[in-house]
Amino acid sequence: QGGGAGNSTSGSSSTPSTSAGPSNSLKIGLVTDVGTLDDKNFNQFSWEGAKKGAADIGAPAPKSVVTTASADYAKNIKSFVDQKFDIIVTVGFALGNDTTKAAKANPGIKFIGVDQGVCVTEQGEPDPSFGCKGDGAKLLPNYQGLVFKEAQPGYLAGIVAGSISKSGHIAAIGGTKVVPAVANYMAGYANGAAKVNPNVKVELQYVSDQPDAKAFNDPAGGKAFAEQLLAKNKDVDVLFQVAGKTGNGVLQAACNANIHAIGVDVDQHLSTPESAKCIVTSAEKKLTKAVSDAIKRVSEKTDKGGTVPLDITTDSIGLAPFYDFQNLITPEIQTRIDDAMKGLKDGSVDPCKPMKCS
Amino acid sequence: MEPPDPPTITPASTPALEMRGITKRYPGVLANDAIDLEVRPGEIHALLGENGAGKSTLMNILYGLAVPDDGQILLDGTPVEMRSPAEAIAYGISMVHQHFMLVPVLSVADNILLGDEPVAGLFFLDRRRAHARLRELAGGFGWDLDLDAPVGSLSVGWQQRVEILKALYRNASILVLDEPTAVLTPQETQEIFAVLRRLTGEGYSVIFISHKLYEVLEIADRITVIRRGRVVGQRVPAETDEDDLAELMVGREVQLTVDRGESHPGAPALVVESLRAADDRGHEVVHEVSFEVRAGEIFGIAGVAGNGQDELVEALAGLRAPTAGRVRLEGRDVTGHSARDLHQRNVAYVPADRHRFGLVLSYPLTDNLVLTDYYHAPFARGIVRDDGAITRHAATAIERFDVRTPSTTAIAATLSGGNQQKVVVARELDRELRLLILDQPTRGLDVGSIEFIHRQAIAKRDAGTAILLVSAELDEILELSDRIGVMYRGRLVAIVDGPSASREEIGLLMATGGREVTPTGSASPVA
Amino acid sequence: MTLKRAVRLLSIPVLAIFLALVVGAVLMILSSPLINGLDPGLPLSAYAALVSGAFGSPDALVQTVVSATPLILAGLAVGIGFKAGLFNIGGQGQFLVGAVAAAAVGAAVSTAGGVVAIPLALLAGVVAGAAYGFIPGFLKAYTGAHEVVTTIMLNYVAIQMVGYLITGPLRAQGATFARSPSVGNAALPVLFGSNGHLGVLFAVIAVPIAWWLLFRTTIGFEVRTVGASPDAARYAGMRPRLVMMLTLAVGGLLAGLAGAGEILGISGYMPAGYSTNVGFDGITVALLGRANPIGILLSGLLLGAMRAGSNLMQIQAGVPVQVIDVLQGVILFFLAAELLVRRIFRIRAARVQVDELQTVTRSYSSQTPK
Amino acid sequence: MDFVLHLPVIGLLLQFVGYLVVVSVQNGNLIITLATPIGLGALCGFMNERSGVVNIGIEGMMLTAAFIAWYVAALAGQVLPAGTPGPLGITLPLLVGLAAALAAGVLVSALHAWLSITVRADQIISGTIINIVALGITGYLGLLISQNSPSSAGNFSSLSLPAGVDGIPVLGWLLNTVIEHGPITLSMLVGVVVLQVLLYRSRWGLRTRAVGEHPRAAETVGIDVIALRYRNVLLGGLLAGLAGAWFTIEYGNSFQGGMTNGRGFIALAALIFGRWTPVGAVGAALLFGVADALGTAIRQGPPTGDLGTFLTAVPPQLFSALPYIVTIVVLAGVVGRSVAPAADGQPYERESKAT
Ligand SMILES: Nc1ncnc2c1ncn2[C@@H]1O[C@H](COP(=O)(O)OP(=O)(O)OP(=O)(O)O)[C@@H](O)[C@H]1O
Ligand SMILES: Nc1ncnc2c1ncn2[C@@H]1O[C@H](COP(=O)(O)OP(=O)(O)OP(=O)(O)O)[C@@H](O)[C@H]1O
Ligand SMILES: [Mg+2]
Ligand SMILES: [Mg+2]
Repeated sequence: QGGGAGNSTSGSSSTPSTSAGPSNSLKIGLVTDVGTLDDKNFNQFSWEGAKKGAADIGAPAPKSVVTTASADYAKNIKSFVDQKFDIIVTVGFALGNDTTKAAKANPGIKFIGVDQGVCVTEQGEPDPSFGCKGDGAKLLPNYQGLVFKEAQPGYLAGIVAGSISKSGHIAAIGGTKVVPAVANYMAGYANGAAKVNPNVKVELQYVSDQPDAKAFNDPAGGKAFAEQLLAKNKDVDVLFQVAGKTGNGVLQAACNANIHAIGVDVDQHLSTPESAKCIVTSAEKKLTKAVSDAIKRVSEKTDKGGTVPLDITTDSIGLAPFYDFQNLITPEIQTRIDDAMKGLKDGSVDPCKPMKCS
Repeated sequence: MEPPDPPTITPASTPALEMRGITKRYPGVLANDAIDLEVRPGEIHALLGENGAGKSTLMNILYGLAVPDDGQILLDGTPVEMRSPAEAIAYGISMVHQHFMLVPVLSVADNILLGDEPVAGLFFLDRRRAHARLRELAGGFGWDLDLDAPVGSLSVGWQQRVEILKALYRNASILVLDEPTAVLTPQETQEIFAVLRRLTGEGYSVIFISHKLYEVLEIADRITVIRRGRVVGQRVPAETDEDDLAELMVGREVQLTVDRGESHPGAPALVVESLRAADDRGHEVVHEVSFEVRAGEIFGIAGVAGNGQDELVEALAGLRAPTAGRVRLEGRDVTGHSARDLHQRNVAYVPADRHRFGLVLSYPLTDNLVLTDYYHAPFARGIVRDDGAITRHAATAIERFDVRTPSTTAIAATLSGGNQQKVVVARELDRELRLLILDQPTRGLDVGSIEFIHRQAIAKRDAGTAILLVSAELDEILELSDRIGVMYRGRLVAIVDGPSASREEIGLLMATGGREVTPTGSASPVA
Repeated sequence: MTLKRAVRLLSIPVLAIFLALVVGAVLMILSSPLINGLDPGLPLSAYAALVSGAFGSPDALVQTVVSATPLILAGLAVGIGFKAGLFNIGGQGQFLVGAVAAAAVGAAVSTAGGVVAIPLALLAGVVAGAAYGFIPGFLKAYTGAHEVVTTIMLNYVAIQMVGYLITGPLRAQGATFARSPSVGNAALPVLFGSNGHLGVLFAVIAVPIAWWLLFRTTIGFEVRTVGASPDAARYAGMRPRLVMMLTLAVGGLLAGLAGAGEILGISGYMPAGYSTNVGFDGITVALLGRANPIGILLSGLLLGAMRAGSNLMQIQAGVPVQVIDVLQGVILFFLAAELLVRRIFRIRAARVQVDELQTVTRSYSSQTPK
Repeated sequence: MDFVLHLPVIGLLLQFVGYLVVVSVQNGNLIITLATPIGLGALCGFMNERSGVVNIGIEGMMLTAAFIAWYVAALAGQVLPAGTPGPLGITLPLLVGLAAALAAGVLVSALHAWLSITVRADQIISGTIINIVALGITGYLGLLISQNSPSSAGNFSSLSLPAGVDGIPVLGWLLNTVIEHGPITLSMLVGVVVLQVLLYRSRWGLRTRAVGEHPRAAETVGIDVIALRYRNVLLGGLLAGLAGAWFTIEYGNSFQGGMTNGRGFIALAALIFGRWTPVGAVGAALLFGVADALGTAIRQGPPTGDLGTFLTAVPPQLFSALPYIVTIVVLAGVVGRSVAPAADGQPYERESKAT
């Protein structure tokens, strides 16, 4: 189920159509995690990325297989293998295990795993002990595991939240703790806020205990969860959501309560116009760019196997524009943000301190 | 068959009801075959016929519950179409059905109002007005009913009265009663008769259905006899008698009572000592019942349906755990033993409801004939069925008990009731028996089948089997039993000698338990 | 049964499938503008892809069989229930419980030799499934609580239970994402193709056994009798309560086996939020198979083929996978609306002999059987 | 039993009850809001089952209506002038969407009625079909449509009381809890009372109860059983339609596949728990709402003291599973048996069978 959250159809989805037919014969396939291609979530934006990548390298339009039950991961990857596809994108850490196996079994095929840290034994098998002894780059040169440092955008969101909060009491609602991406966003957020306001109060709450529909596909539930949180903490005045479609309900709750909201993963000012009027900014994780870049690397033969860390240094994460809230961001707040970004770039700032990431 | 006799009474004015050439087919049976019926204003017209003759079907057609394949209905000379009970009611026809048509959880009042509710304003029930009217109506017969009591809590007799009130409430002009007395004691029957006579006085026309010849002779102005769906004769009580009617019904000379011969009772085979049992709701309905049945005798238990007989029988057949008391079979204590265990001890049980218990209607006869023996040799080796043996067994059983069926693999549901019952009897009686429990063994059977089954029972008796016969048919009890116990409100209120017993004596015991008349459960005097 | 009778029995299901495909085609054509421009040919290309994705290559065939395996087992779980007049909607829950038990035990014995590990893990799965199936059986037998409602509820309870176990006690140490540890040696060996695992044999074996038990043994006779008439069964000295409980337990056992098979034969561990379609597909399989083991084998393979082929359908025709659900539902619709099908084709096909399917809802308001 | 052993338990129990009350009072309004789709779904089930038609397809009916409400409203929003929202945020597109949702509910119910009453197919299978097809089709179309998605036409808003009211001690809370809702929630609150009264005081109610208990008897007094069942099932469809619309044009404002998330089945549970009466069913829905709120409250900040330590020790999944467990318990009669109408699930054949 979904790591990040609500996102934009408009944003990156426009794919320049290559009028002069495919100039590149690479066949690209994408396997989603349980969910749908329109989840306004990481499935959808990886898919946009695949389409963009294909267009950029002049390959035919990519194909997709939607996973309806987590029992089917291996089967779905296999159907692309059987169809002799050249590049297979698998979305979500949940597919990591099966992607690793497939990569090992099919050295001739390039695999791109979104949110998948490559963790293998010396034999290049999925590591049951998670010691990750093996060197992915060597053992599985055909497998790029794209891993975002969600803590970084989370941290920037925290800076903003901490700065604009009048009450010094802010909150974040995540889908579930057991999804690392979510937990990292949340930790970064808390740390960022603490940086600008040492005695800020941060409510970090998770809707569910497992990556189920309640966590990522239940806007009604998310809205209710947020409303109850706000009823209990009346002075909370900034709310960050990291809960997919459940989170869209969270944004609604924020709007109804006339407090500031912060979106996640992509510019939600565009992806969820219903709530745009209260979204100050969004903690972005540029899935589309990341996937299309990975595809480009393959076609340019510059791809290397193993975990590909994606962070601010590669401009893979960041903050969305402030739109109508620009005036809210005083020069001094802006400098805080810039400093934080600089610090994150040169490594002088660790978004996973004091609160640990997973 | 002989042509219908011409009516012996010269027709009065135009008949209140006329049914012409009514024909109705059901899968495998011609239920009504060009039936003509004429009912005059103010008369009680009896319909007589064996089970399955087509009486209910004819009335269902009149009441719009069944659609005739052919024929015509005239009310006061004008042809009408009965497409639904609603229309029949609109035409002033009311019907008391063979089986209760009451909603147990609803109150007496609501049951009577249902379908013709007085409403105040747009849709709210006007209960006050309704109750007033009902009290008046019931009071007219001297019945004081608790209008708010759920019907389910009333005794059968009182439920039957509610049915009648329901019919009268719709101030109809034609009243149909389909076997209203089947569940009543002779005393209750007399009371109903009084009501009917009064109604005809008030200009009602009544159609009265019964199997009981003497009842019909007593109450009817005219009698129409139906056999196998055809009208086979019409009589006036004054000019006929039971033998004549019986012959008309069955189409041949019938021996209304098989001669039972001498019985030679031996040692007690079944001994029941102060047995108690509860119904499904946990209320004790069998209190301290004690009796014994000797080998080679038939012990009959008479009683109005619903006085604990079912629970008693189930307790004896191993289908219900007694709450107290003992049951001994040839000295051995078998209290609370399972049905399977009793079966193995040569106890056989012919249940009252063959469709619910005795047979699996969707099974072929082969499986039905081993329903209680499927688990042992020769029909099964270990857990493996021997279909060969099962088929062979079916063939012989069908032969010996002359079950009329197209084949051994015919589905039980397609057999006629009598033949269905023969299947059950064949299965249960076709072996050595210590004890045979017969529960309503001939309910819903024609005289021919009854004769056959009674002979089988007597044969078993003579072979030294102890037989417990439970029946609501007083005549059957009187006909077969060496000794008769009467059940009333869960108690065995009396045990009398069979041959010398009188139906009045037994009837009174059934109605009152031999004690003072009690408010519910039995008659209150007719005004 | 005679060939003639077989044909008459099959006609309705086959026609239902045919009609469903027609409806599916209409849906595709109507919605094709939303995919890539109005395209009357879409259904053809979609179904062609579906077929070749299911049978096009040896690998595809293996995939079909592998996908069919849990469906056949779950179908039997439901079908056997039907025979006893019980509607087991709890396949999903029993599947999950079986899966988590197999995952747990499998992980515990992952280092032991396969000969030991595999049987132990499987055993855990079937026992857990059977136990979970026994609950509604017990409730029905002793309280009259209708199994349809209780099994639906138990499905949701199972989801929560599994969630608790995987994110709690069973969570693999060191894993960044909540999942159970790998089952190691308890994984089922692959017998043929790239993923034709041992579990496939379970289904293949279960079918004849179920058939034999149902139609050739006294046990089956008792089950069918209880289904056809609990009262008659009781009168005949059978124990309907026991039969009901056992039937549902066996159903749970089969569903549990299916779950264990998926974990041990395919994923090798259980992730948090592990989900499955098997529960409800099993109902379709059982109904389509007329609650007869042979029929269930066939319909299981059919649905397996649909699931297996659906990928190629998405890849080549771009038709969303949900079409498969629609097809299933419509097949069921035409089965239920037999009347309609008969009218459309003016045929007199054999009704289901003992009309199990009818007995199911009839017992909805029923009291405790004795 | 040992009295001493009991004391702490009782203390804990009292604390728990206290906590429960506090949570319920704090979130009264929210609890009613969340009970709406479940309550309306249960009322739909009530209309069906009281007249003898089992309906496990509520989930599918709600999902369909939710989809239709969203899509039609959104389309309407593109062609119709939204205008300035009236009271309760009512706009023309939203009304169109609502009407469409009601129609959809009735349509799906018509299918159920036809299958279970006319065809006399197994009613549970009919419900299963509805659930499967609804999930498939809405998912399928939802996906294709959202490619070129008309995002949303917004949603109804809650009735807002004059500023001062909330201040009034008890009354303020009461009004806020019961009155400050969107039109759909309000209609449920009204609907449940109306249905309860009608069931026991009206001709319709009497006839419905009779038909659900003993249809043959009802027919013999001239009631058209088939027609009454059809009417009630279709009316039930309206309620399912309302429930669906709640998701996409009242509480939420967009659609996703499977967004009803099993609330249709909880509705079934509520119906049973509520013993097949309107007030009972909605009461049960509210109770489930309380369980939900409790789970969330504990998650967001458990009470201090040993109650807190106790509650945090309980696996949170237990609270999510509570409604289902409670239903099983009630159905099993462990705390007062709940028995369905006698004829519930029995297909009715018009011509009398003689036996
Ligand atoms: N409920 C029913 N449904 C279908 N067919 C029935 C039904 N009841 C009776 N029949 C058919 O009607 C025929 C007569 O049944 P019924 O039991 O009334 O016969 P009968 O006149 O009582 O004969 P018998 O004297 O053998 O009892 C049977 O052949 C049976 O197939
Ligand atoms: N719905 C039905 N379907 C099939 N056969 C039927 C049906 N109703 C009645 N029959 C058959 O039609 C014949 C006439 O039945 P009917 O009930 O009219 O007999 P009856 O004279 O009322 O018998 P009884 O004295 O037992 O009431 C019987 O063979 C019966 O089995
Ligand atoms: Mg009759
Ligand atoms: Mg008969």
